[in-house]
Amino acid sequence: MALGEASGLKLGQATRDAFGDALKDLGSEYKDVVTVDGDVGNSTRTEPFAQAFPDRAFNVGIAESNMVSVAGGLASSGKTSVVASFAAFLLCNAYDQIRMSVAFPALNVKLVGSHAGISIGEDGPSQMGIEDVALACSLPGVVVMVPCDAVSTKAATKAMLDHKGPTYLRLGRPKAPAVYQGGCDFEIGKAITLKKGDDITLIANGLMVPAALDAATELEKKGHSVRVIDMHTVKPIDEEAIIAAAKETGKIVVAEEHLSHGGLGSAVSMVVCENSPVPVAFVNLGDTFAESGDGDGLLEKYGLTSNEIVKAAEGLLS
Amino acid sequence: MALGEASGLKLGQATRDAFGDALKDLGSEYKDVVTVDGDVGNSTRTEPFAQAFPDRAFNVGIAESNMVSVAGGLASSGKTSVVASFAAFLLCNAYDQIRMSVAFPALNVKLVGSHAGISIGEDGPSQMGIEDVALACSLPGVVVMVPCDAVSTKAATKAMLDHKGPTYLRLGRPKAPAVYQGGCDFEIGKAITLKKGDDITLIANGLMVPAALDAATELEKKGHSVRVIDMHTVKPIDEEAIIAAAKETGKIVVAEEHLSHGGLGSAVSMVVCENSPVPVAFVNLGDTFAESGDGDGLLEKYGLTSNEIVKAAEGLLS
Amino acid sequence: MIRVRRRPRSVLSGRKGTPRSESLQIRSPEKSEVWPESYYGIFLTGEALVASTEISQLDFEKNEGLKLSIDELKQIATTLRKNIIKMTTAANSGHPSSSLSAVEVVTALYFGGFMNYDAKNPGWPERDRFVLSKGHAVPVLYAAMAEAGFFSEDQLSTLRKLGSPLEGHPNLKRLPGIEASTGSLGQGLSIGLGQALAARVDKTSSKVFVVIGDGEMGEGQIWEALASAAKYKVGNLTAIIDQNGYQQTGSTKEVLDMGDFQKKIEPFGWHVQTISGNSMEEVVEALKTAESITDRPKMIVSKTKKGDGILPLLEEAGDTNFHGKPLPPAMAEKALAMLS
Amino acid sequence: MIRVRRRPRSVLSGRKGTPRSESLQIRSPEKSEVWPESYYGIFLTGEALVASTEISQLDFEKNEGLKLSIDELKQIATTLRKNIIKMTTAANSGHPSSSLSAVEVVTALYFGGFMNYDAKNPGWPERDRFVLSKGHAVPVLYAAMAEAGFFSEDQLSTLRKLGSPLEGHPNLKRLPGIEASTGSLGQGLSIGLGQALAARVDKTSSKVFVVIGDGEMGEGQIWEALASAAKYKVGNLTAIIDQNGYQQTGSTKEVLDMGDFQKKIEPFGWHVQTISGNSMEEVVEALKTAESITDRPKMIVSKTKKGDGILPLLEEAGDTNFHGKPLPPAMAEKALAMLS
Ligand SMILES: Cc1ncc(C[n+]2csc(CCOP(=O)(O)OP(=O)(O)O)c2C)c(N)n1
Ligand SMILES: Cc1ncc(C[n+]2csc(CCOP(=O)(O)OP(=O)(O)O)c2C)c(N)n1
Ligand SMILES: [Mg+2]
Ligand SMILES: [Mg+2]
Repeated sequence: MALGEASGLKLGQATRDAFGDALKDLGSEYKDVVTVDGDVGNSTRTEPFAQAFPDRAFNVGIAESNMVSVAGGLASSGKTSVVASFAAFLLCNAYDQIRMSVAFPALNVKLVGSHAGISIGEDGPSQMGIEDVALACSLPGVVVMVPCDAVSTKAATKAMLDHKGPTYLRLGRPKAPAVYQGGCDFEIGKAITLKKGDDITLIANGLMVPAALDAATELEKKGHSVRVIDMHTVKPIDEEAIIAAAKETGKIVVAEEHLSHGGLGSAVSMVVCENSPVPVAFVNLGDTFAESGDGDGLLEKYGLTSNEIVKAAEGLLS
Repeated sequence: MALGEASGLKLGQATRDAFGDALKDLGSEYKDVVTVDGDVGNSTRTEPFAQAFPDRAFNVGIAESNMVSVAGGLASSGKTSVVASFAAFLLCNAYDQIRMSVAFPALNVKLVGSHAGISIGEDGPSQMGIEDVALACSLPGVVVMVPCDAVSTKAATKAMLDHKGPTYLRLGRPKAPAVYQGGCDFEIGKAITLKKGDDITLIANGLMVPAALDAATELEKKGHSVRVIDMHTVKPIDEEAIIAAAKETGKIVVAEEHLSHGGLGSAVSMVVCENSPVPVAFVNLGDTFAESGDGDGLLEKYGLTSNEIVKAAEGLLS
Repeated sequence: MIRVRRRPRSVLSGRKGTPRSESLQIRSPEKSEVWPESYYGIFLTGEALVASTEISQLDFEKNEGLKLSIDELKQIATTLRKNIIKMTTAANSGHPSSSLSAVEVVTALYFGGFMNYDAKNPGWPERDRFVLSKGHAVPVLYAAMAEAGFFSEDQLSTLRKLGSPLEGHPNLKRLPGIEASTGSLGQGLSIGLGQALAARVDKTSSKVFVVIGDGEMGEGQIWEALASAAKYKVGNLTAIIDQNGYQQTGSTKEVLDMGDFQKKIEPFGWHVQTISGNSMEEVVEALKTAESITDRPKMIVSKTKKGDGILPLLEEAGDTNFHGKPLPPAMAEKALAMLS
Repeated sequence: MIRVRRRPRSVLSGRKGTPRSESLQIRSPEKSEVWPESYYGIFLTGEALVASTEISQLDFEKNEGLKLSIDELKQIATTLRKNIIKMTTAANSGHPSSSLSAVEVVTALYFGGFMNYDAKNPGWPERDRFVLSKGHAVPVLYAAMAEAGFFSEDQLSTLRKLGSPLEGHPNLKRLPGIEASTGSLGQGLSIGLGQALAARVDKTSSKVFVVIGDGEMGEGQIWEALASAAKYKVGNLTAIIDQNGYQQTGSTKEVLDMGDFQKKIEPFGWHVQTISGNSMEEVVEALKTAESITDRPKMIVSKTKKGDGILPLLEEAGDTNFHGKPLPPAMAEKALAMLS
């Protein structure tokens, strides 16, 4: 069964497509915005912006380090730089440039990483951003956003341009189930409760949000009252929502399309331990690279499914 | 009062110096070892090895990306490559090279990062490795070690060469209090209990180990029974020791000279949440860059002291 | 059916290589919901994957084997081209055009007597190494490896399928004979330099060959490697730039025009030649010249066409870059016909 | 006491710059257990930090101010040299020798009429930018900034002390007038390119100057920036390589010999000049030539001596690189005498 199907969601745009549309649409109003690309604008979807505003779009070729520092230089001169590549190449290949040309001087650079997670499929591990959230969160002062669908991605794109300071926006390649049909009240650092419930809380972001909704549907059939939270911002994390979940439901499952270390699960754990210790279970990629294959097959093989969330929840509920 | 003084420790070698001596000493026995440097061998202390074994030492200049992939190439041809730079330049400036030329192919490359933490002092934030543990732990299959003193660093250096596969060894610049005077039974992934106790556990690594020992001395004066654990390996983490601490002492403080996100604290939290939820408090750099200044002054200003550990512990004990 | 395998000199003279510990595991192709049945047609029709050619088994014992004639090499090149198209169309993803431009270089290296390897003992320590820095072009490498006997030709149809070691980019952990895990552009020359230095430390005569994309030359790490390879005067390292004039988002002229590579690289202390890289004659000649230079690293700027062999079809499709997309089945059939 | 400050043209003609929001906060030097009292001697003896010179306040309103004569520039250079030595010795850490080699270039840029800036309004959007890519040489920049009036000369004694914005490497968040936070080598040229492109987008006439180390040229990112700056033909970008022949672990010849930079960089599409960079005459001449070229980026390969001005003392100490260490107090006293 496809992601989101059990909870009645239809496939919508890929988050990268939603970002691309939103960026282009916002381009005329946000006149300070410029884009800096590294020869993958047709993959990250900065291309529509670049076509609409050619004088404000730069493509430096396959040179991510230079790309990021150029974005920093533009920002230090007052521009809002949107710099996009595959999550893996942006965060991994230009990390020091992000650290020193963006985060340390706290410049107004908007990092955008597409092709996050293993759901990109056939291209395989070299192209998969599976550590990007850990890396982005390790940059002091950088806001880290992982929206789950098209509607929230568009809202996140606007929020990112409105925010003063460096941000990271994580995007996926495949079409994403449409979680927010009637619009999304997206606020940086403010989690969205998608379902109320008292027995257990499922905290997820990105593609694992529809998986969590499916899992909740399943668990509710079995008589459990399940809270589902879209934790679209990993940093700053919504401590209040986590503490409330811990206090009110006493059990938490965290699901993300990311390595175990340094992702959403670790951020939630620290808040829980510091404020209201309760059992937490994790659904993530663990500590491994994936492989080539079709996206759905990979999610299945590496345990990033609603089934795994159900199992983790039942482990806590039993 | 200097670090370790309250618990009667004397200043010993800096961990980078201990590494340098050990590497040179092991060089004749471990004939497959080669070093790859990026123009900072006199800082990381690979220099003595390079002088003793000039044919097995390469200095590629200021080019960390190339440095790491060259080390990967050497390892893919059967060498044990030791590749060293400042932690910040090694992990941040060559992250993608570590990911793809070392971790993904799981090659026998020994990453060594010196000048970790803010205790390096005057050179300031650009030279401080404050995110290196988070980054290293985000590499599937890579062992991450943070020894606290000269004796354990020498043992870690040998353990690293004996281990088949990629490892990261974190080293500091300043002289470190000698925690292990009579030798150290260092085993990768096996924490060392320095002090037994039942009321609370202090888990630390690196320079925060002597700080934790000082804190324990102080807390014991106030009548608390304190366990102190040297968690010299962050990955794989010693789950057993953490679970035992949680179960037996019910409260944990984690101290590290590193950002909050993705460090030892987050690794401990995940284990605690998953296995035995108890309150945990954290002593770390938080989410900020530091600044230039003298090392001791910086540790004080940024709250990396035994006092802060005592405060955190008392928060939990009260 | 061509089956070319060179037994390396050292094996003939009695030395024994150490086999790689992981054994090769290739699963049969799995079906998937994602692709229409038709995409499997090329493999499922029962048509032999590799057009059989007339080159006979070589006499390995005399070790004159791999110096195939130019004509024989050209036949192999055609076989590789066909397999590149078949496997990427079957996978419904991948980079055929990027693979096609490099066919002559890869063919000459593997079958023209320039590389010593043992397909049945890929871990032989004294082998020569081939590093495909532009890892997305790995279909050309898989096609050559199948041809050389590293694995059977049928396995090419598992490209990019779950479980197959023929991943979308080369993975040295899973496929013996792959010398570097690439896919993040820019790293291969440094890896090759490391391997060249290892041969120096070990006092073996191993040589290393690295293929780099012209768009990839934008990566600064390549220039770091150029400088340090010159420092170490690695005479056993040969790099080839596959200058096909395109990168992902357009022509290199539009995206990042690096102009004349020879002029840029010679001052770094390399021996540089510029050739027509889809001419087997010129490729073989250039590799011979490179072989004769042993006091410094060698670069061959190989001017090629992206999608060489099926260009009229790309023109017809209105995209002479055709980056990162497989030929649709009908187009693939036409391409195979064109190559026959 | 020299006080040189140029009021940029636009301010004179009525336009107003936007001041930076963070205000400059400099604490007085704090004592520390770590350094012996003697290290503070130079500042604590009450001796004026800057040897007073005879150049009078310039007539800003006529805006002819900063075209100082070569002799005046040389006097300033001497002042900067002295302050470099004083502040690093007082800090008991830092990179005096790396700073000294770049003195002429920095002096000419800030005081020779090549850069428009307003020390009292450092955030003025249309200012020219100076990026010190080899950030460890920041004492030369602090000395120049003090001289130009960005902050008072006494503050130089706070170098590297807790609380001081005069950090060990430039920090743009804390010290107005700093245009890039550097210290990890290799990034400054790209940052400068971004600033040059911003001027293009904004249609201002801002120019950008970047100083790079010769060891730093090993960083691939510089070569990425060279290629893309040529693509964008940024005629408002000038880079200077401070070719002082040394890097951290030895001479560039030993560590990474990049040979002739002009030969390497011209093929990238830059205008390149090679000069003697410790000759004020040659530096001023080269900057004038660069100023006249506006259709492509410009590089000045500036051959210098690491530690220029106090070389006999470095030779005496047996270390003509003297990388990353301050002069001990006695040696500093000798150096100051030598420069007077
Ligand atoms: C570090 C990195 N950045 C970006 C990409 C995405 N990418 C894959 S292929 C490609 C274009 C490569 O162009 P070129 O090197 O000329 O190879 P060609 O396909 O033309 O043979 C790009 C940008 C990548 N794989 N790695
Ligand atoms: C990315 C990075 N790698 C290493 C260092 C450490 N480091 C500081 S200065 C220096 C030598 C610089 O040499 P050069 O560029 O020639 O400058 P010079 O001191 O000679 O002026 C090195 C290796 C660094 N700061 N940044
Ligand atoms: Mg190309
Ligand atoms: Mg130098």
